Amino acid sequence: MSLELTFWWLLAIKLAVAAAVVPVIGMVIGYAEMKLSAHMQSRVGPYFAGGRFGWAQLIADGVKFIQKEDIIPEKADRPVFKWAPALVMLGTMALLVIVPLHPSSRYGIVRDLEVGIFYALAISSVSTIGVLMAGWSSANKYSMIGGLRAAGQLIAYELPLVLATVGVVIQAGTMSMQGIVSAQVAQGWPFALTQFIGFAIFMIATLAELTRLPFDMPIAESELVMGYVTEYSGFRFLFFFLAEFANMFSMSVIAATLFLGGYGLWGINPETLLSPIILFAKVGVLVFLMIWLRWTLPRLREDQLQTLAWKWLIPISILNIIVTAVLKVVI
Amino acid sequence: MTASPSENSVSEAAAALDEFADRVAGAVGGRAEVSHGTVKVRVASSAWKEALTVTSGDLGLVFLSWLSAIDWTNEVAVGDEPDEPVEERYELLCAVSNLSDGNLAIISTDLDHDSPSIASVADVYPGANWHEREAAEMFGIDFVGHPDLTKLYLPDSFEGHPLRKDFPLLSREVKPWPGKVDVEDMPENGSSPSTENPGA
Amino acid sequence: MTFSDWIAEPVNWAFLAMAIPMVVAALRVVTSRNVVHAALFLVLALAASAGLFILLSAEFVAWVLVLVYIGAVVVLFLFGIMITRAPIGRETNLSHDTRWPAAAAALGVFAVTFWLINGVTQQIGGFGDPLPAVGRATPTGILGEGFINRYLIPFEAVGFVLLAALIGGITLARKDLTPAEEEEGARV
Amino acid sequence: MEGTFAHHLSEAAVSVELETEGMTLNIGPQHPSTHGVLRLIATVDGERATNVRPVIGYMHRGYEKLSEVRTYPQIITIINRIDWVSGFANEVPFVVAAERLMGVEAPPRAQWIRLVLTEMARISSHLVFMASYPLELGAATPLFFALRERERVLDLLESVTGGRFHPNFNRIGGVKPVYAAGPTTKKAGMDIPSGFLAETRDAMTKVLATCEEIENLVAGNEVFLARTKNVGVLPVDVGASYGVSGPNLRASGAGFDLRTVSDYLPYAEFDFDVPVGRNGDCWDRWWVRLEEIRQSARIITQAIDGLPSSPLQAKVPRIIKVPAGETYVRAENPKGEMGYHLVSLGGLGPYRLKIRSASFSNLSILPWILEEALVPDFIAIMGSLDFVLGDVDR
Repeated sequence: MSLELTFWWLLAIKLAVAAAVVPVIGMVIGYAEMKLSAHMQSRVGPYFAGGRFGWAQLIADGVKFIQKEDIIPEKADRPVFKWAPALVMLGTMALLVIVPLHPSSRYGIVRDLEVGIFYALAISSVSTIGVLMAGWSSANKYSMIGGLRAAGQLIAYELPLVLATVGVVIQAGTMSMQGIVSAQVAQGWPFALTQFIGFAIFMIATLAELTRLPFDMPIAESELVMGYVTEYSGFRFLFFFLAEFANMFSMSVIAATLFLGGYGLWGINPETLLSPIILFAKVGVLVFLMIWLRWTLPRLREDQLQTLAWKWLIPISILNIIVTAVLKVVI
Repeated sequence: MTASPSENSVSEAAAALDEFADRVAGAVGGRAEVSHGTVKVRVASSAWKEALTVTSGDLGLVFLSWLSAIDWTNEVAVGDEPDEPVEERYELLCAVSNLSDGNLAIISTDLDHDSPSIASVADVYPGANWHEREAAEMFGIDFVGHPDLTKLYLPDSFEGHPLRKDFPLLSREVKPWPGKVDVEDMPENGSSPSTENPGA
Repeated sequence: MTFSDWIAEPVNWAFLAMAIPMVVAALRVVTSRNVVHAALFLVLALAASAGLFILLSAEFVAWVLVLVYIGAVVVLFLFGIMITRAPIGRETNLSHDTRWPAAAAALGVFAVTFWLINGVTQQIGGFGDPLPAVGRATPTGILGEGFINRYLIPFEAVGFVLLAALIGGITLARKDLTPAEEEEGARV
Repeated sequence: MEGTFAHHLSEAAVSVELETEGMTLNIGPQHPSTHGVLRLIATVDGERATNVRPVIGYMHRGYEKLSEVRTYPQIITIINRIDWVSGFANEVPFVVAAERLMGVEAPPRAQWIRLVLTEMARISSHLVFMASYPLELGAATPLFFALRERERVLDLLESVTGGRFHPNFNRIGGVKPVYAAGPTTKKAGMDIPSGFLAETRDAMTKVLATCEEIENLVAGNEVFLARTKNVGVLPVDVGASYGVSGPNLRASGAGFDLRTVSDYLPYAEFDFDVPVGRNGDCWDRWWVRLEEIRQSARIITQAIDGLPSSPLQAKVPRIIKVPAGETYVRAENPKGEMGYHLVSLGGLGPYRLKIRSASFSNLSILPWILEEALVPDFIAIMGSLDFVLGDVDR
């Protein structure tokens, strides 16, 4: 009994598309961040490259990064240093595989996994290894502290992230991303209405997982120069750069799918081509929220971050699970 | 350098300053001078630490403004030589102030010019730690009892004490300071153009 | 089933593509001259074994492996190594004195496992024949129901043991604070 | 790093407590938040510092020595480079010191202009703090709000002095005559530019509005409060014994402001408050500076309303020779007490010029205040002390 060869080909093509999506998404969100932050700060932001609105700024940046010399510190552990960005990128790309864009599983998704959300949470931890590798191999104390902070932070926030999704899984009765969306489409309202606590915790934990403000201690320019990416330059830096923005996208997609009804919108037939647009609009709102927060808040301290995770988020999310489970059985 | 009597009697403020100067001088056992609104109390170098202990304690001059020195000498490598010969010595100054009416007293003492050495006051005014390090590297004054009398600004290998008057400014020797153009007398003053160059 | 038949199956290429790096990585875990490298090879070995589980259609187990072992255990390993000491470069004396008994024990475990699995496969069919379950995913739901129906008591027992271990761990690791230190801790 | 992993494991097994390895962390001389070139050698255990040693001198320019080979007017051009974010304020105590020794007093209008420009320097310096401090805590946006306002103030400074950072505008006996109608019509009268007063009034309104904006953006922010409240607490007595001055000392509760007790500029004729903090933590230091911007704007508004008319220069000789004597004049600069101890023997230049700069003493508190601090708090505490390395090293 063997799997069809065509299956592998199809999978390869879908994966290639998912891989191509990462730089595009990274550039779009990167541009959005530049432009939005500029307007929040009474600046114009990029306006030159590409003629109007500086739309080609990120492309120009990309070209610049690729042209730059790939500097590897002499004392660095070369193989680990070289592979770290790839691993970070891998974790990001792998997340995009399960994003449901459309009810049709043939076009809308690379692969609908039965354990979809579980897969997403598992694979996102691969990036952590990449971050730790980058921090350790750079032979730089700032990088090292950055890597350690990243690890401590990701360990702490993995738990509330997972626990926050459990409520949704209980309500939907499935872990498949498609299944969760169809459950929301079927009932007509998103889980955010009932799982608002889970949603809030998920978004906070997401910010921490993405190491974005107010949880950007692993990078913390004013303290650690650039944290674990201090020693990276050129193409390898581009990997981290794109991975950050692509990760924003994929985490927002997961949040939108779990809590905001994914491609479903009340009154609109999900079978149409509007579905991906609806999903992207929801993602856009979440991404905007993250950008807005980033340019408003200062950074927390490491111990405050851990306190928040262990003393607040985890107990609350466990309580949320218990309440959801009881209500599920009762109602 | 005492102020003229007429200046002292001009205002109440000057009288209050004199009163303050006398009070400080009395408490630390020194001699007070008031010059242009600045109170200076001279003490013997043996009484230096004791005097500053008194100012930081009973007198309530808790704020350490600064501590530094003056190299009084007749042979200078840069700048103006004193017109009248001065007694060769290092004058160590410590400016302390209270935090209420802003009265400031400069406690002063004279150190031997050949081997300047004095008790450190870093344990009386902790902030004196850095000031003493600065004075030590700039004037070569030895502060006995200082916890860490290493160089503050200059590289460890630096030799010499830059603020001593016999320390030459090498760049001035290579290329004389062109600033003398600025200080030429104007023709209407009737004197010949000054050739004096303060920066040679 | 001959070797050429076996190698003609694309799924077996995938098997080799994961199994060979896994074995190499597993060997490098114990032979590597650098602790961090060893831990990273452990990641590779675990990832490859997760891939093998996927080939066996045990998706849930595969991702549990990734989440728990790669995402938590190895990250904690690395975290611990780095927070205490993380030298870059070779270390001269990484081998533990008891490495030969350990190797013997590992070989013993391997032999027993091989003997067991071989025995099972002999009963089902010849060695190399696909296991009946291959290709059919075990639904996660069934696993879940198994946990809270048939295997509820073992499940709860394991959970209780883990909880006890956790509390024990905290008790051991916790330094008794003097009152002054406690105040300090409270202030921070 | 000697020793082996196995050895270490067995060690860990016997000692119940997990020993983390102390690490020496070198912050600077090139680092995003050292405000120049400061180096901190910190021994950290995890993220907690056990010992911090600041290393300064990377910007040492030897101004005290240079002053000995320069004439008095030339010194003014170098001393405004000491604390370059408030260049104008550096010049004032020096010229006042020279004037005192010469027995000259600047005409009232010149004194008021000095006062206005000093307060503008204070506003621009504090706005740099308002910009950089949240940035050091990770919030980038207040930077742009504050710097936008600072630009306004610098434009005003520039319109009068011709320089944004290094005005070189004070003269012994007054201020530099500026040409109201531009340099081509010298005879038109020498005064501050026309329109300056109106624009200043307008700018002060905008500065006050921005203060409001910054307060809304930063002060109400829970994260900012969590990072600054009860962090880096400095008691008054410790601060005073280290010579910490200015807003840093006032934040600790000392209502000591040289503007109210000293007469180097006619502050006595103005109505303003001295903001005083309560706890002496980073938050208070931030708040005191924000309030000081408001008070400075208040002083400026009063000053431009009642600017007296008089010449800009007192009569001084063409060649300035300061009579023999010594005096110490200190001023309340944006960073704290800045003073010049001027010793003259009657020549063209000083015999000795001791420059007391605020940041030097403010920075000397670091080993005390950073002990047992967390690495992230380093930045919060260092930033809140608001030093400039040019002012430290001189």
